[in-house]
Amino acid sequence: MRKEDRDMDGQRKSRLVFSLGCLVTALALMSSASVAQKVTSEEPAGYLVFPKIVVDPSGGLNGTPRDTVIRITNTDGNNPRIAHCFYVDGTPRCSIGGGLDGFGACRTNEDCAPGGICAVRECAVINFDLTLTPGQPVGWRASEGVTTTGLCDGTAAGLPCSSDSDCPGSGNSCVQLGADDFGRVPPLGPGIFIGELKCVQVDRTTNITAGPGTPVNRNDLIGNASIYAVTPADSTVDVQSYNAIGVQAASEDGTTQGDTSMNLSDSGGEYAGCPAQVVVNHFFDAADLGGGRTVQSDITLVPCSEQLELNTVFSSVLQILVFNEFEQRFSTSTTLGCYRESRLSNLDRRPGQESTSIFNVNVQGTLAGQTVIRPVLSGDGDPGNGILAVVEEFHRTGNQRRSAAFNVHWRGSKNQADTVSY
Amino acid sequence: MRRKRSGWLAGVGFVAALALAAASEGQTRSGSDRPGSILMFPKVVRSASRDTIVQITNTGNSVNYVHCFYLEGPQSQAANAACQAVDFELVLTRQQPTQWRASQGRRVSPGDAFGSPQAGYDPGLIPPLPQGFEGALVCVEVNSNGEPFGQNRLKGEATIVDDGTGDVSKYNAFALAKSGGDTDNNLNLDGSDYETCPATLHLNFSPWGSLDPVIEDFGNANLNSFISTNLVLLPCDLDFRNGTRTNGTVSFLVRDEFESPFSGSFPFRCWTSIDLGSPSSGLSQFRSTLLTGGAIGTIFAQAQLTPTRPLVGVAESFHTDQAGVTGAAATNLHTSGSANATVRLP
Amino acid sequence: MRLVKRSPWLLGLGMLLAGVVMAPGARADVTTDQSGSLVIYPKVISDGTRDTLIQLSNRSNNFAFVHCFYVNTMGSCSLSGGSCRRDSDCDPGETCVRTCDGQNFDLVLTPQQPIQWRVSTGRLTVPFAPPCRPGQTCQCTFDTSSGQLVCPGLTVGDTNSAFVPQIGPNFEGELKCYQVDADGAPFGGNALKGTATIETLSTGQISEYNAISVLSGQVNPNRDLLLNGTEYNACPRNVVFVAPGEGSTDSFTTATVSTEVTLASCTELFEEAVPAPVTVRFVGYNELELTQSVEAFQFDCFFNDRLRELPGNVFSSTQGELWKIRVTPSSSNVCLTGTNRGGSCSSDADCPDFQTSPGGESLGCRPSPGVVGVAEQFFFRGLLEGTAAYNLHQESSRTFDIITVTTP
Amino acid sequence: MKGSRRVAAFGFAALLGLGVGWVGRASALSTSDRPAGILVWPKVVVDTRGVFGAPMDTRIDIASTYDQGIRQAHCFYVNATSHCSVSGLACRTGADCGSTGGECVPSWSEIDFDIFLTREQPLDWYASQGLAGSSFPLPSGTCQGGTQDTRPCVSSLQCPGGTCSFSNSNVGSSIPPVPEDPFIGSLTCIQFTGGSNSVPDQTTARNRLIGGATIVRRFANGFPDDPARYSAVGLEALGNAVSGNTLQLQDGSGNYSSCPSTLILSHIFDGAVDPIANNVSNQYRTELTLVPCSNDFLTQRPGLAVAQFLVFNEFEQRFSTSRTVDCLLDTPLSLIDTRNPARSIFSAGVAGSIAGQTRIRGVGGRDELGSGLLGVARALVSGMPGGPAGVTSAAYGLHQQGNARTDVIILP
Repeated sequence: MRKEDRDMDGQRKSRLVFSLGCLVTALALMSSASVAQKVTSEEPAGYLVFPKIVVDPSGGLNGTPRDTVIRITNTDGNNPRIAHCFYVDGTPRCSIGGGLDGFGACRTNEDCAPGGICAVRECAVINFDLTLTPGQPVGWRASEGVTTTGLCDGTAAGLPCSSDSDCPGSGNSCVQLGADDFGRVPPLGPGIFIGELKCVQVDRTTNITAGPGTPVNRNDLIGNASIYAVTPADSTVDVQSYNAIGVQAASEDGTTQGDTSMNLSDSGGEYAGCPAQVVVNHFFDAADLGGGRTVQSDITLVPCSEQLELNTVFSSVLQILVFNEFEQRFSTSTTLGCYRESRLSNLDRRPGQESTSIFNVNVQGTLAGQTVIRPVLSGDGDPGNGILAVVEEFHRTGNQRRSAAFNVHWRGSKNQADTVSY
Repeated sequence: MRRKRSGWLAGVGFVAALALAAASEGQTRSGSDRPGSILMFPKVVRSASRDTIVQITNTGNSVNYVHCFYLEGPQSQAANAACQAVDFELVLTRQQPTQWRASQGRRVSPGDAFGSPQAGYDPGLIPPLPQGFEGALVCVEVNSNGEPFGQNRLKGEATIVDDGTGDVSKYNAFALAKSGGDTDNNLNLDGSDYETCPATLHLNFSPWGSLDPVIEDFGNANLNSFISTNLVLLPCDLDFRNGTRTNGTVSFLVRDEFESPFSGSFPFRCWTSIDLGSPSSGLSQFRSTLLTGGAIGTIFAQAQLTPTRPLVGVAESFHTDQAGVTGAAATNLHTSGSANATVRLP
Repeated sequence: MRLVKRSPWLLGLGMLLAGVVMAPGARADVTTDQSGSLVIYPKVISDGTRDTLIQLSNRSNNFAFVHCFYVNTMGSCSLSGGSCRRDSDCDPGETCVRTCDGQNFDLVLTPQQPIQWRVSTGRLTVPFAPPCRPGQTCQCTFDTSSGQLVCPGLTVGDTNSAFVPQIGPNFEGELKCYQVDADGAPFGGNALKGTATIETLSTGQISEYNAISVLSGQVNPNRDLLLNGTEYNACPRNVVFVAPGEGSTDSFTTATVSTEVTLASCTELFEEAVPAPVTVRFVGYNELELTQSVEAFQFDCFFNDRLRELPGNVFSSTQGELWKIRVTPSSSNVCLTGTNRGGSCSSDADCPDFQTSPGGESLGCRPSPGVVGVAEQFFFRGLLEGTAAYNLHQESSRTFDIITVTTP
Repeated sequence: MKGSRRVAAFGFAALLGLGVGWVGRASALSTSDRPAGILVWPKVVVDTRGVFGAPMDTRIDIASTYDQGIRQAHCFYVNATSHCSVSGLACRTGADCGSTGGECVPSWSEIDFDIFLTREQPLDWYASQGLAGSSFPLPSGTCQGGTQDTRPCVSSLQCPGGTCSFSNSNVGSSIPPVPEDPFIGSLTCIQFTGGSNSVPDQTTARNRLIGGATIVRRFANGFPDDPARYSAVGLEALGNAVSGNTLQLQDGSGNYSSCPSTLILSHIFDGAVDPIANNVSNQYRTELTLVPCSNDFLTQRPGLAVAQFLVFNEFEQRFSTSRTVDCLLDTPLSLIDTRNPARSIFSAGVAGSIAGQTRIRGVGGRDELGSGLLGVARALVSGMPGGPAGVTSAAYGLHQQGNARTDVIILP
């Protein structure tokens, strides 16, 4: 487009833009009049969400072994804190056949036995507790969890162990964590796991037979996750990291909430409300970033509302707007159940049809794009339709495949609560 | 051009009025996950192999004028070393995303081919960065006259690529929203003019030289894997008008999984890049016991950073196997508290 | 270490304890499907042919201090001294003498902690037994110096002492465990539940049953445990079980089926070291409504035998293919102690030299002790036996039983 | 901070004292000890052809403890056998359908029948065989009076001048074989008064049924057969007459005692080596069977509940998970939370110890129906020289706690 054409175009649009600008901005601002606490990827919070945890020690998904290192830290340097955590299994699994790992994990129906459907169907939840001493940072490999009681010293310093024999290398011994033992975490391997981790800051568990502790009005937890793809076969060491999404408790007075049902709302909720929109800046799939580097992005979407331990899966409709560098807009829609991990081009196209997707550079014509995802609100907030997300970029240069993860942006505050109960 | 845009500006004015009215109702604190009026990219590098791809997007439905500054890190370690700044302007139409490679900048070339690297409305002339550049990028929403003008519609990302290995790291720009107040060239980050900066930074990291548990298991390691962390800090106090640069000290408290606390401090300048725990850093509190003088015996640690003047920052970790193959990942730092600062525009 | 980490919130559990176990509509009989303050494992065997795995759990959110008694009912022949279960195991002219000696030990269970041990070896207390890990074998190790098993888990006690003592290969009897406070006095926590698995060493055949739980009310912290429906719930008036006729042929497997019934006395006189004299009546009803009975059957503290060993083999398959058998303790009184121990009586005067319990209860002329028990079926075919144990049903209750203990 | 922990630890001794005197006694719960008005056998399995391993059948016994006369048991078999979507064959999991049999699709159906028990009478039968009317021990009545006095009869027409008395016969009884083989399901029997207007028994003669089941596996010669016996779970009638066809399982005002709030299972973690054999090849695994207390036999809606599991190891650590129980759940513990037993929180490697205690609580449920659960466990030890399958087993009941829930059984 010539510059003159562009100016003319701008002139023709001016009146429309004026009114549209007023309207949209007014709406946006109405929704963005947010409270002090928020959904954040960088401030301590009382409720952490790690949208994407990947475990594939055998490389069944794409040939490269993958694992996720999870870090959680108690930022309160004076008091121990308890976190009650949930792994939610969002692995697509075959209705028929053993899939890629013998336990049904799959990418498409082709990974299943004839007639089998590959879908996220179980959303199984596993819970555990972390007891963090003041200021304690902890971490573990998702595939292995925490099944040991100490850490090696010497040349194996920091590797997990329960006894000296667990420590590789000669002369290394196992130093017991003792009072700093933060608990036992179930492993997600062997086999393939794709899912999320959610951790709630709870009170001291005064009734362990009644189940987990009750949420407390504190914001002391931060976390991040690093997803690895490592194989010496082709000298691959690929690491991507993102910050856990923190949903802050509205009050920080340290009191214990009334029950294990958490209300997420900017209008008097126990926690900050989930955003009205998720805004993602990305390169369009198959874009050439120069130097022979092509890129593709995956987005992972998880619901704000959860009925954990009730095996209840509810679905939300997501409206998606896509903008390119020509000020052109496209839209599509999709649904979200308990978990959705998808290449951008597969949000509107089936596998094999990516080149015709509105997320593909061959359709958009520019490298950079902006995508706005908005959940369609329904119901009374229990459950609500809020969403959280994280995005990964996969860069391919020749036969090298490297990746980076990054947090998305939030916009606005929806006038509907979300509820997390466990 | 500007006359032609007058219709737009009327809308923009109305929008801005609404924005300020809304902001006065209580805007969220600054951060890297919401649009704002000031964008800070603490880490922009261009070396022989590494380059940075910058993405900036106007998330609003009206045109957005942006005044940007490349801030080059000090060429010497002297405490009073200055940071050279180069500025340029962008014009982003409604909802327009844009991107450029730091090494190439971006030209105004309407005839770019469909799908080519510079296809799309050119936001303006963006200078390329020379090889060896290490510094930051700061962008501010302005109006067509170049005056600060808060729409809070800017968001940005930086992608650091290594064209030698193909590796990639990515982080979000730190955004501060306009809260209200005046429109002069002194941008007061005090909660009334613009949002404040964080008072404290939290870093989850692995000490310099610690083993990488995943590489040890999956990769080529044999207890020779190596994790290092590079921390880049940018002061919120930025004086582009007088070129005065901010110096100060960062106090830190490091804890490992055994709750062992280590404390100390280090200086920061107008732009600071530290390989935490490296021999050159002199910060053994960030070093693994695997190395001489190391203090931390665990792989997982956290550092609480409290500067004398507010900072924003980015951490980039490097994970290396015994053959030297390295994977990098960048993350935004966690923050808490608030502190006032000032950005002065020319 | 974990105790230290958890302890700050132990304080909060006190109020909880009451809340957990308080419940309306109290019953006063023993049970095999609820936790109690006294648990009875009526059948524990470690005789070189079979061994027993004991599981004991603390169902509460507090520490549970537990005092246990193994009661070895393996008798010895009056002259030769050889091991015996019945007179016929000894040479002609000899009798099998049972002493029902108690061997006691103490346990500490952390909140909600389940523990297990092998009876023959017991389990060693170690400062730290590493937890099992995925992909590795999860197994106890044998400590050659003590002859005990070392198993992953938290064992509270003196390091390298017996968490549970080893019993060896010459044991047949019962195990009784009751909850105590930190000072060793009986305590009504109703926190204990138990399960026992009897395993045939040669074939690995296992039988599993639930321990009998006796809930407590207002426990008097003395050395008398009164199973009177007030301090502790009372033992059953009758125990009832269904068993195929002895020697009947199972139609599905063609195996010959035999049933072993085990009865343990509810009354135990550990302090006096005197076996409780028990008299019961067996009444069987077959599928044809025909009735057979064994009257006034007597034994000391413990009975464990095949039905065919009952006088007259009255519950054999020739009499009926299926029997429902009711066992009822004698309604008459008996001298618990004294020179007339086991003799019928109408008053303490009929029990010369009778003793008095630590709590002052007369141990002279009292109603005959009640019983609890377990049954085990054996499917015999081709010289091999498959086994299945099961708990007995109960009818009503009786409030006369007493257990005298030796500590504190 | 650590110091403060130590200080706080001492508060515990005082705490024990606090508990004394507050201790209550057992509440009116379901029972596997006492005669009851409703008996539930949670697990009835039949596989006489050995499709899923060694041939297996379930020997069920029921007895009346009433010494005055006949008691009627109205019983319901619930068939919870799943079938492959393509082959139609019975299956336990998708693996049983292979790569061509399709999905393993759950199904539910119910058949009911009556048993008339004479005074104190025990009966037993194999589930695969049932018990035809003529096969009952007392298949006919007895003429009283008339020319045929004391002769067997099934009708007064056979007793000229007298009547045919059924006071000590099983006439009217018939137990069908389970509807398919292989089969898995449950059995529920409710004590009725009998007679011309038979209703759920809330008279003084209520709660007179006891029962049990022996799951028997047959091995080839040279190996011992493997019986595993458990007692049926009973729900005691409370003496409150039933109105309509809905049985209220609720303490106090209900018709029958409540189902427990919580079930407690003691178990050895899956994959743990048997401490007695202490041989690596001898590893434990436990099968858990859960059935909802509530059932709507009228509109053929099976009970539904979400079972929440709290798992404790010997280190006083806790995991938890949940699983839906729709009609019946029969599964190895280590397949409750995952398809991959190696990473299950019920596997010894993950749990970290040999012994475990699992608390199970039913929540959710269908409209009008409750979410109570009943169950039974079966421990298996592998690797024994016990047969081709190399497994021996033992069944046992679950413990329970609390009774604060309401369930219903709606009769046809």
